Order: sequence, then structure tokens, then C-alpha cells
Amino acid sequence: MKSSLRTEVGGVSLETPVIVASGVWPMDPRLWPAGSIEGVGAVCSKGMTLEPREGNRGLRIVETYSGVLNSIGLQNPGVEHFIAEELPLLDNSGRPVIVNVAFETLEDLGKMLERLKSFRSMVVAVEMNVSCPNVSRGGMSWGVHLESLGSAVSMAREVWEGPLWVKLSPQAPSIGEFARASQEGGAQAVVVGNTWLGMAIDNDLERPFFENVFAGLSGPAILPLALRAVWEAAGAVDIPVIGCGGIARPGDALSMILAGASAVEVGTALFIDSGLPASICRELEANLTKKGLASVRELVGRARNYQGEIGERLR
Amino acid sequence: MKSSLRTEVGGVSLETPVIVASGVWPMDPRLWPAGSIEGVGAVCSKGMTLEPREGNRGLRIVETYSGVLNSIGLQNPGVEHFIAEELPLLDNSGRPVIVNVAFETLEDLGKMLERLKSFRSMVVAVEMNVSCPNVSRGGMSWGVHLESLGSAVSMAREVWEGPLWVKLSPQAPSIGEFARASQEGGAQAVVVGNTWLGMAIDNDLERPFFENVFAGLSGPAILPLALRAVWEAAGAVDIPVIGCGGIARPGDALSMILAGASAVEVGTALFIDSGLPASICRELEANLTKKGLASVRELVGRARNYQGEIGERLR
Amino acid sequence: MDRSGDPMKGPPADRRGSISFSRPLGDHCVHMGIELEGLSSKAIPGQFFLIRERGVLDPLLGRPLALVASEGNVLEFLFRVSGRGTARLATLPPGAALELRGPCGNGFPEPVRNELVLVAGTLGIAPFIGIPSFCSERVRITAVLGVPGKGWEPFVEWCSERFTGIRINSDDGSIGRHGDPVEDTLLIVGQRHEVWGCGPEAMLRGLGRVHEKGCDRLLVSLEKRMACGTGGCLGCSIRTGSGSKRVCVDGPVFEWRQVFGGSHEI
Amino acid sequence: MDRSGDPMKGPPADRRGSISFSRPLGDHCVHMGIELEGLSSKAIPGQFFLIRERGVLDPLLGRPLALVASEGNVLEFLFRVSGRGTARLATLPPGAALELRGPCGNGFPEPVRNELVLVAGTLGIAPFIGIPSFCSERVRITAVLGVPGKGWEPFVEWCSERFTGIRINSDDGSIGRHGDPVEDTLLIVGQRHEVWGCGPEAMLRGLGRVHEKGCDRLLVSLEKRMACGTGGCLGCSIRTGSGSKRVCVDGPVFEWRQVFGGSHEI
Ligand SMILES: Cc1cc2nc3c(=O)[nH]c(=O)nc-3n(C[C@H](O)[C@H](O)[C@H](O)COP(=O)(O)OP(=O)(O)OC[C@H]3O[C@@H](n4cnc5c(N)ncnc54)[C@H](O)[C@@H]3O)c2cc1C
Ligand SMILES: Cc1cc2nc3c(=O)[nH]c(=O)nc-3n(C[C@H](O)[C@H](O)[C@H](O)COP(=O)(O)OP(=O)(O)OC[C@H]3O[C@@H](n4cnc5c(N)ncnc54)[C@H](O)[C@@H]3O)c2cc1C
Ligand SMILES: Cc1cc2nc3c(=O)[nH]c(=O)nc-3n(C[C@H](O)[C@H](O)[C@H](O)COP(=O)(O)O)c2cc1C
Ligand SMILES: Cc1cc2nc3c(=O)[nH]c(=O)nc-3n(C[C@H](O)[C@H](O)[C@H](O)COP(=O)(O)O)c2cc1C
Ligand code: FES
Ligand code: FES
Repeated sequence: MKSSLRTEVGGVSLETPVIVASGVWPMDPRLWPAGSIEGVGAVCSKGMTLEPREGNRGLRIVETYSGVLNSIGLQNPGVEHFIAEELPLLDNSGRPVIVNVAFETLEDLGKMLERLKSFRSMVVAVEMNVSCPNVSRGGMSWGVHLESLGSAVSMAREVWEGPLWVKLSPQAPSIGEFARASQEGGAQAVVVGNTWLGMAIDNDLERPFFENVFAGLSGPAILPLALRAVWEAAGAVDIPVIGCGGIARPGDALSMILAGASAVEVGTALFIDSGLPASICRELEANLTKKGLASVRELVGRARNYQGEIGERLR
Repeated sequence: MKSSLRTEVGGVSLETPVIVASGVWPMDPRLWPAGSIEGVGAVCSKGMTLEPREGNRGLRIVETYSGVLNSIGLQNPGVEHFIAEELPLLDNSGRPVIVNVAFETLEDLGKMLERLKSFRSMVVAVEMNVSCPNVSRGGMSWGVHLESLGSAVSMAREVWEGPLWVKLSPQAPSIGEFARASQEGGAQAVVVGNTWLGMAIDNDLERPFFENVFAGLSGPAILPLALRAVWEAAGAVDIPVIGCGGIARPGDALSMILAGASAVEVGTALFIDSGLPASICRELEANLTKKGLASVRELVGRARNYQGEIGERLR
Repeated sequence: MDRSGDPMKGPPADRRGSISFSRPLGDHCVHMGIELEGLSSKAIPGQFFLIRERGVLDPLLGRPLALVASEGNVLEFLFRVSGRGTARLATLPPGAALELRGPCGNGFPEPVRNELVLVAGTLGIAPFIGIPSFCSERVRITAVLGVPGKGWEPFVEWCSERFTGIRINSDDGSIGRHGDPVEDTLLIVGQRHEVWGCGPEAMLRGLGRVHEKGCDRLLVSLEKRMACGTGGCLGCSIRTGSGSKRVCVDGPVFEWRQVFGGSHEI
Repeated sequence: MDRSGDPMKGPPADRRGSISFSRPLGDHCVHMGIELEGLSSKAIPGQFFLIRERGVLDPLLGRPLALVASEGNVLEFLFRVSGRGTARLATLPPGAALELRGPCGNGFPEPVRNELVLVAGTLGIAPFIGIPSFCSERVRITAVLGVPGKGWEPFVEWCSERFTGIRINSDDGSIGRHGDPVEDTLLIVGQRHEVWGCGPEAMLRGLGRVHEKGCDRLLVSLEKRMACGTGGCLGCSIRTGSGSKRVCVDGPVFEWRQVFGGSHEI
């Protein structure tokens, strides 16, 4: 990648501003489709909990119009197995690893972060997942109560000395306030955001598709909503915002960046296009060249400077 | 339409449970594509304000992945012109007319309802639009503050003696609470809901597409979100819930009803399929026949009764 | 095309169709035939259809395209590959299933003058293609076309076959006259002419600046983003001298003066 | 098909392709050829591809389909029109642009026995089509197929051309034997047989109930909804006797016992 894409976000130095979002790509890079590593600036791990979790029963994936509902339920082997088996593999991918952590109690969170400390060299950042809609206790509730969020971030800040990111919930009553609370708690970046709470009904069986009834909506369908949330967050905090939600084509990542995101995470779109990180990078490079800019950092938030006069321009 | 589709929702007797949502279809039924009236149980008027409004400048419609962002800005000729010119035309369509009213102040609301009173015979219900994201003052703010909503509904209840519906904002911090506040204020039904706050960026011009920056997202993309909101609202109130958002195919309307909606409103999908109300009716009839049920009312909320055991059923 | 049955009077209908042919005209344009299921659709030049792929909800909205000709059940269109929807349309093979809403809009009226000048910026020519067979024989038609230049040869050739004596202007001077079509009209338009224009807004504004007083009637066909095509969504509203108008049902053809004549912004 | 190059070892790749042929087999099924751009893709029977339409984001996800054959650059599939995605696929004309991710999954191993019985519920036959040319000649193959009955004749005929002596069972008795394929296997399977099954879960369970102890090896190919096909999303996880497994990368072919053998729910 060209050095024009190099950037630093929330304490992490990235070769490109394109991050693989949590929970969508194998933890074993040997399973990655050929070429899919290209353009990837960092990789988020699958949401990890202190103890292993089997995840949810029943259906886990339902396609919606230009979107996907998922109810994986944070299936993961727990922190010890992660450290022993998965982290070394991810580290081997040659890409910085961001560890996504989910927790029910502050105590769990503290313990996980303590364990991760000894692997500081392999973990460029911790991404606090306060937003998973698919677990009955914990998970999202941290992300929808302002005080809980503040206390969780502050405690994580005390334990974890490396870069600390918070991945916000779109279900937060106000994205701006929750981003601010994260910043005040000591987060170095906010990821905006996780999946949007949705559901689907199996008309034949006359029941919700998912055992948990609700599930998280991701994919192209949510792009306009995520973009709005990024715009709001970027207006509310000084720390970097990382845009996540619905990016499906290279121009979508550019939109996120122009709206104020310093980097982007791509998730669902990798299900259908493993080459997306590379094409986003090409798009960004071409855009910089066209504008004679030296760094992707100069693109961040440029759409926020517009002034009046619009009118539609056709043809 | 078969009588099995006849229903009564929030004080209104409907031949079918399929309502044309506000703001998408011409107020002059002579402009309706052939066949599009078939299956329509009622028609909502374009959001009306006390005084005429020119609506927003600049771009008003931007397509997104399986969705549409709109920023019309409640362009409408005001209540007097509506009563003189549009209401008689709509009345002529042979379909019950629901008048969608938007307001900045309670005073405006009161005045509009006073004016409508004399036309009670042509207005089967008033739908309070507390959720339009496209006007800078008023509009949505009623829909995101619990006390404001309560007071607006109560005051409308005092003035307007006919059926009163409230169309909720998806931006409400809690759909259930806002539905309850509407019920307590005297609403006879809640419509769940309006468009979802989103935005889009014009990458070439490096600015938001819309002059108001944010716009309302509608269309298939939002179906899973709207369905979830309907599920929540139906669990929170005793008055009927009318499902609205993203219905694009007949099965989507059935999903809404199974989730707890007593009727549905269709909007964006009419842009691409004017025959949708009729096909929804056919689907519902077929479903009733298959199950040996006599009335669409028996389908309402059936997916809420499911018990445990799931497992995936493939092939 | 056919004027019988007063097609302008009725609302549009939603119809199913499939691609019967699709021919690239250079890199930028496609000439496409769409076969309708069932009866043919009557329309007059200037009317348009919203066209979309059947069975997918992304891209979602129909793309407005002017009808250029119809032959039995086959409707013909001419479009520029501009964004995502038209790019997709251009890649679809014959047989692909489409949906069409139309005919929409008012279309062009019968000319009042015997000398009609049609001024088009690139694909602005589309609604004019049917004009020669639509107007009575007394009307003498001169088409004036502007294109960027290189790469547009096949398109220009296609248009030339349809308008004898068409005047070609190109920005880069590589095809026809070097310059823009509005300047070109200065050489031919007089008081006894009627002028119709379709193309970018700047071109249409310019057309009026030079001819508003110098010709007998000046009509323009406008483009705005559309969702419903039936006058319902108010997405295509413009402000005119006589209040707010919807391009899809009140237009797309307007008197130049009504749209650009006043101090109002459109 | 071709075993060279150890296709099972590498991860899948995303490839572009277009429909080269599409032939209905009765009302329910389609036999489709997809021509890949660039080099061909090596795969073994039981491996599958996620197939989607290129250029649209609705339907969004690739549909998993077993590879039935490959001939040069053309991959062949056989699918049932079941829901929205396959219905759409079935209407696409030749030339339509697709995207394929694959080959995914482990595929079938070399049989350990010389007597191989393939048991399929309708489209469960798909991953078996390539088996005859894949196995060494020493292996004697018997295919046992179950179909609903009426309307499935063209499908059955197509399958019969590919498996000599195929045993047909139909629910309504209109084609072949009246009954289900699992019962039918009771007549032929013994200790020296290896049995592979693909079809509805109930059929696969039944297969094990009758043969788990009575044959030498019992393999099943499973179906689960998939998003990534690469082992990342955990959407296709099942619980097995040896912990959680992903159908897309740890399967789709499993030992029957591993999946259905224990008291765990899958
Ligand atoms: C009445 C009318 C007739 C037209 N006739 C023709 C014709 O015959 N041939 C032709 O090549 N073009 C014609 N156009 C323009 C054509 O509609 C656009 O080029 C086309 O919609 C662009 O779609 P896209 O998917 O390529 O672009 P995208 O930018 O991907 O489209 C995004 C959205 O914006 C809309 N949009 C973008 N550009 C325009 C535009 N210029 N006008 C209206 N909507 C636009 C699209 O319809 C879509 O909803 C006409 C427009 C109108 C309003
Ligand atoms: C490894 C594997 C190989 C397969 N091979 C074949 C084959 O060769 N021929 C064939 O006809 N079918 C095969 N199937 C089943 C096939 O994938 C489904 O019939 C198809 O995905 C249904 O898609 P749809 O759009 O028609 O249904 P929809 O119900 O509209 O699909 C909605 C979603 O559910 C998924 N889904 C629905 N049914 C199934 C299913 N049975 N299995 C997996 N996902 C499903 C779809 O992929 C999609 O994501 C295979 C499945 C798997 C897992
Ligand atoms: C199958 C699946 C699993 C996910 N698992 C996690 C997870 O473990 N932790 C987390 O923070 N986000 C998880 N997410 C959310 C994604 O990381 C991402 O935030 C979200 O999908 C929105 O982005 P997208 O639209 O690009 O997919 C998951 C998403 C999907 C689709
Ligand atoms: C162009 C447009 C204009 C709208 N105008 C109004 C309006 O005036 N009043 C209102 O309550 N809702 C309005 N809506 C919202 C719709 O009535 C409906 O609630 C929303 O679009 C979600 O439903 P859908 O996904 O079926 O379109 C409008 C929607 C669109 C797309
Ligand atoms: S496109 Fe909807 S009013 Fe014109
Ligand atoms: S489909 Fe994603 S893990 Fe199997």
C-alpha cells in the first residue's frame, strides 16, 4: 500500500485505514481467501469473553433485503484458549490485531484485560464491545446506559495500558453522548457502531426466526444509518471515530471518511467480496491523487466543511 | 375483497388491513396507476401543516441499498387548501381517508384539528405525525420526548373527537414507552413507525447530499428494524399497532401482522409496485384459507405465541 | 409512436418486460429494446418510463428514461451509462426481466410553428428521436446536438441516421463543429422558429438567454431525481413562476419561461 | 473433476462468472453451467460454491450449491428452486453476471470400501454426481434417490443418465418404488458397504439409525445457512460429539456418528 494511506488512529499505527470488523472473518488467517489480506490495516478478533461460550441455538443467520440478521451469541472459546490458540495465528497474519472483548460484569472485564496484558506485544488495541445485541445478559446493556458505559470504560482504562477503543451500540439513545462518555472514560477511539436491533419472522412456522427473537442487522441496508451515527459522533468528540456499518463498495468507505471517520471497519460485505479492503484502498489512493492530497488523514471529515448552496446537479 | 380481510383498527372500519402510507402517493386519485386502488383499505394524506410549506430545497430523494432517503420537508399546501382541494378528491377515491397532521406548536395542532372537525365525515381518522425527521423545528422532536408526546396527544384528544392515531418516530429512545404514552394520551392506535434517521454523502462534491444533512430512510432496507419496533410496541400497549416500514413483498405484511400489527401501511414499495396492496390481500386470504381461519384479525400477533424448541429446518 | 387513445390523459401503469436487444453505441451509451408482456403501451415523445430490474430490490428505484421509439410490443430506449443503475442495466443480457412504469409525464405538444429546432446535450436527444414521425409533415425539423467528442462517434452516427441534416457540435472539436450546441443555434433560429431543448441545466438556461425573446416558443424537458413517477412523493418538485411543479406529472416538458424565467430558484 | 493440486487445502477464492447455460429439469430444478473468468477452479465432489448475482446487493448472500461437474472453465450446478435466491437464479438468462466463492468445504474422501452406496433426498444427489468419475474404478457405486413424485420425472431422468442402476423411490409412488430411500437401502446395504448420504436432516438421521452399525463407514453431507463460507461468521456452527464445528470449513461432509451419534443436539 502507498504511504499516503498510512494513518494513526486511537493510538494504533495502521498501514491502511481499513479494518476487518469483529466476528466476520476466520481467526485462522490460513482460511482467508486469496488476496483478502491485501489492503487490510488491522484485524479485529471475534468478540471474546472470559469463559468459553457455545453461542446461540437455532438459526443464526437470516438474510434480509440488502442485509443480514445475525444471532451468533458470542460463540467463542474464552480468553485462555484465545491466547493460546488464536492470538498467535492472528499475529502471524502480519496484520495488527485488535482484540474485541465482551463482558457481563466489570469483574470479567478486568480479568480479561489483566490476562491480555502479558500479550501486549500482540495486541495493538482492545475494542470494548458494549453493543452485542445477541446475549441476554450483559453485552448491549453497557452500551445503552450512559453511566454503566462510563464506569466500564474507566475501569478498562485503569487495567489496560495499551490503546483502548469502544465500539458503540446503535441502540444508544444518543450516539453523541455515548461517544463523549467513552472519551471521558479514557477511550482513545470510538467505533460507530455495531449491528442494529432487528428481527425477522418465519411466516410458515409463525414464530420469530431467532430463538432470542431479536438479532443484529448489518450489511449495506444500514449504511445510511451508520453514516448518520458517524456524523453525529464525529461532531461530539475529539478522539477519532472509526466508521462501521454497511460499507459494501469502495465509495461507501470514502463517504464514511468524509463524514468524519478516521478509519473504517468492514464486516458483512466480506461475505460477498473478499477483495473489498484492497478496492477501498485503491479508491482512496485514486481520490487522494485526484485532489493532490498527500494523506488519507486530509480526507477525514471534509464533508463537514461544506457551505450553503446546493441545487441538484444532473448530467 | 373477501370479507375475511375486513377489520376494525383504532376506531376505523377497514375493508382490508392495507393502508397507503403518508407522503408517497398522489393526493389526486386520478393520478393513481391502474389497479393500484385494489386492495387498499385506506389512504393517508400527505403530512399537512397549518400553513402551506414549500418543502426543502436541493435534493429530496437519494437511493440507498434497498432503501430511499427522503428530505421532502413536508411540502404541502396547508390545511385550508387541503380541505378545499385535496380532501374532496381523496374522498372521491372511494377509500377512507386518514389525515396525517404535522405541527410545530400545540397551538397549530389545535387549529388544524378544529378546522378538520367540520369535515369529520370525510376524515375517518387523524394520524399525528410526531416523527418527521425533515423539518428543522417541530416534527420529530415531539416524537423523541416522552412528555411532549404525551401532552400533544392529550390535547389532540380533547379537540378531535374522531379516531386518533399516533405515528411514532423510530428515533424514540424506547418504542414501547412512547407507544404507551400515546395510549395514555388517548390515541386509539399507534403507527410504528416513520422513517429512520440516516444520511448520505456526495463523494464528488464532498458534502452531504441533503441540505438538512440528515434525511429519513424508508424502504425494504428497514423492514427488520420496523418489525422489531412493531414487536416491541405490540408488547407494550393494548391499542392496535399499525406496522409501517419496509414492506416490499406480500410476505412482509404477513410478518408484520404475525408480529402483532393489526394493519399495515405501505410506502416506498409503491414506488416500484403499485399492485402491492392487492397482492398483500391475496397473500393474506391464501394464508387464512390454508389455516382455515375466518378473519385476518386471527392472524394478529400469532408469532408471539411460539414456545421454545426451534432448530433449523432445511429442505 | 402513436397519438391515438389520448395516452397523456391516463396515469402510468406498471408493466413487466424483458430485454429484447441491447446494443452499445460506443463506450458511453446503450440502445435497448424492451419487450412488454401483454399489450403495447401508447406514448408520445417526451414521455418516459421508470425502468428497473425485476426481482431485485437493489438497485431499488426505476430509472427515468425517455421513450425513443416503439415497434409492436417492443419499446426502445437510449441511455447513457452514468451511475450504478444504468451501468447495471447495460450489462444485462437479452432475456433479463425488467419492470417498467409508464408512460409518465406530459410529453411534447404539437408544434405551433413549421420550423422546429431541437437542441440536445448528449442523451438529451432521446425524447426527440420520435419527434419526426410524431409531427405532421408541414413541420421542418432541425436537430442540433452537442457531445463531448472523442468516443461518441457511434452515438453521433446513430443519431445522424435519425435526423437528416443534424448539426453536430463537440467540446473537443473532434466531431462536427467545435463548440456548444447553444451557440450553434444562433446561426439558425429566428422569430418564426419554435425551439425545444433537452440537456444539462446550464445548457437549458443558456438556450433561453439567447432565444427567449428571439423565437416563438421555447420548451424544455427537465430532469430531476424521481421516486414514484406518479406525482406522489414530491421528490421531483421544482419551483416555477407558477408555484411548485412536479417534473414527473406536470412535466417533464415545460415552457422555458415558467421554469427559468423568473427570479425564483428552481 | 480433478483431484490434483490438493484443492481441499487452500481457502476458497472469489471468482467472477456468467451463466453459460440454464436448463430447467421439470418445474422444480435447474441444471446450470457457469463460465468462470480466467482459470478454472479445481474441486472435488462434496465441495461447494457460494453463488450470487454480481452487481446487486439484494439478494445479498451467496447460495451454497454443490459442484456437480466441471468442464474446462464451465462449472455445473444442479439446484432446486426453493426460495427467493434460487427462484431469481432460475430466471436469469445466459450471459447474466454472477459471483462465486469456492471451492468451499472438505468434500468427500476416497472411499475405503469397494461398495459405495449414495443415498440422496431430491437435490441431495448434487454432490454425488461427480463421484463416479472421482472414485477409482475398483469402487462399485449404487445410487439411491428419493423424490416427492409427480413433476420430478425430468429430474429423475437426468439423474438416471448419470448413475447406471440408480434406485428411484417416490413418496407418491408415481416414479420408481413407492417409499423412502432409507427403507430402500435396507435391501442392499451390508457390513462391507460404505454409505454416504445427503438430504433432509430427518433422512440423514434415519440413515444412521438403520445403518450405523450395519455398514463400514457412514458419511453425511450437511446443510446449514451460511454467510461467509470461510469459517468466519460462525453462522453455520453445529454441535457435534467433538465440539462445535462449522459446516462450511469443517464439513459439509461429516461422519454420521460425530453429528448425530451423541446425546448432544446439533
Ligand atoms: C424525464 C427523464 C427522462 C430521462 N431520459 C433519459 C434518456 O432517455 N436517456 C438517458 O441516458 N438518461 C435519461 N434521463 C436521465 C437518467 O434518468 C439518469 O441518467 C439515470 O437515472 C441515472 O441513473 P444511474 O443509476 O446511472 O445513476 P445513479 O447516480 O446511480 O442514480 C442514483 C439515483 O439518482 C437518479 N438520477 C441520477 N442522475 C439522474 C438524472 N440525470 N436524472 C434523473 N435522475 C437521476 C437515479 O434515477 C437514481 O434514482 C432522464 C431523466 C429524466 C428525469
Ligand atoms: C454445502 C451445501 C450444498 C448445497 N448444495 C445444493 C445443491 O447442490 N443443490 C440445491 O438445490 N441445494 C443445495 N443446497 C441447499 C441450497 O443452498 C438452498 O436450497 C438455497 O440456499 C436456498 O436459497 P433460496 O434463496 O432459494 O432460499 P431462501 O429461503 O430465500 O434463502 C434465504 C437464506 O437461507 C439460506 N438457505 C435456505 N435454505 C437453505 C438450505 N437448505 N441450505 C443452506 N442454506 C439455506 C439461503 O442460502 C439464504 O441465505 C446446499 C446447501 C449447502 C449448505
Ligand atoms: C456474523 C456476525 C458476527 C459478529 N460478531 C461480532 C462480535 O463478536 N463482536 C462485535 O463487536 N461485533 C460483531 N459483529 C458486528 C460487526 O463487527 C459489525 O460491527 C457490524 O456487522 C456492522 O458492520 P457491517 O455492516 O460492515 O457488517 C458481528 C457481525 C456479524 C454479521
Ligand atoms: C417521499 C416520502 C415522503 C413521506 N412523507 C411523509 C409525510 O408527509 N408524513 C408522514 O407521516 N410520513 C411520511 N413519509 C413516511 C412514510 O409514510 C412511511 O412511514 C415510511 O416511508 C416508512 O414506510 P415504507 O418503508 O413503507 O416507505 C414519507 C416517506 C417518503 C418516502
Ligand atoms: S417522482 Fe414522485 S412526485 Fe415526481
Ligand atoms: S458460513 Fe460463516 S462460518 Fe460457516
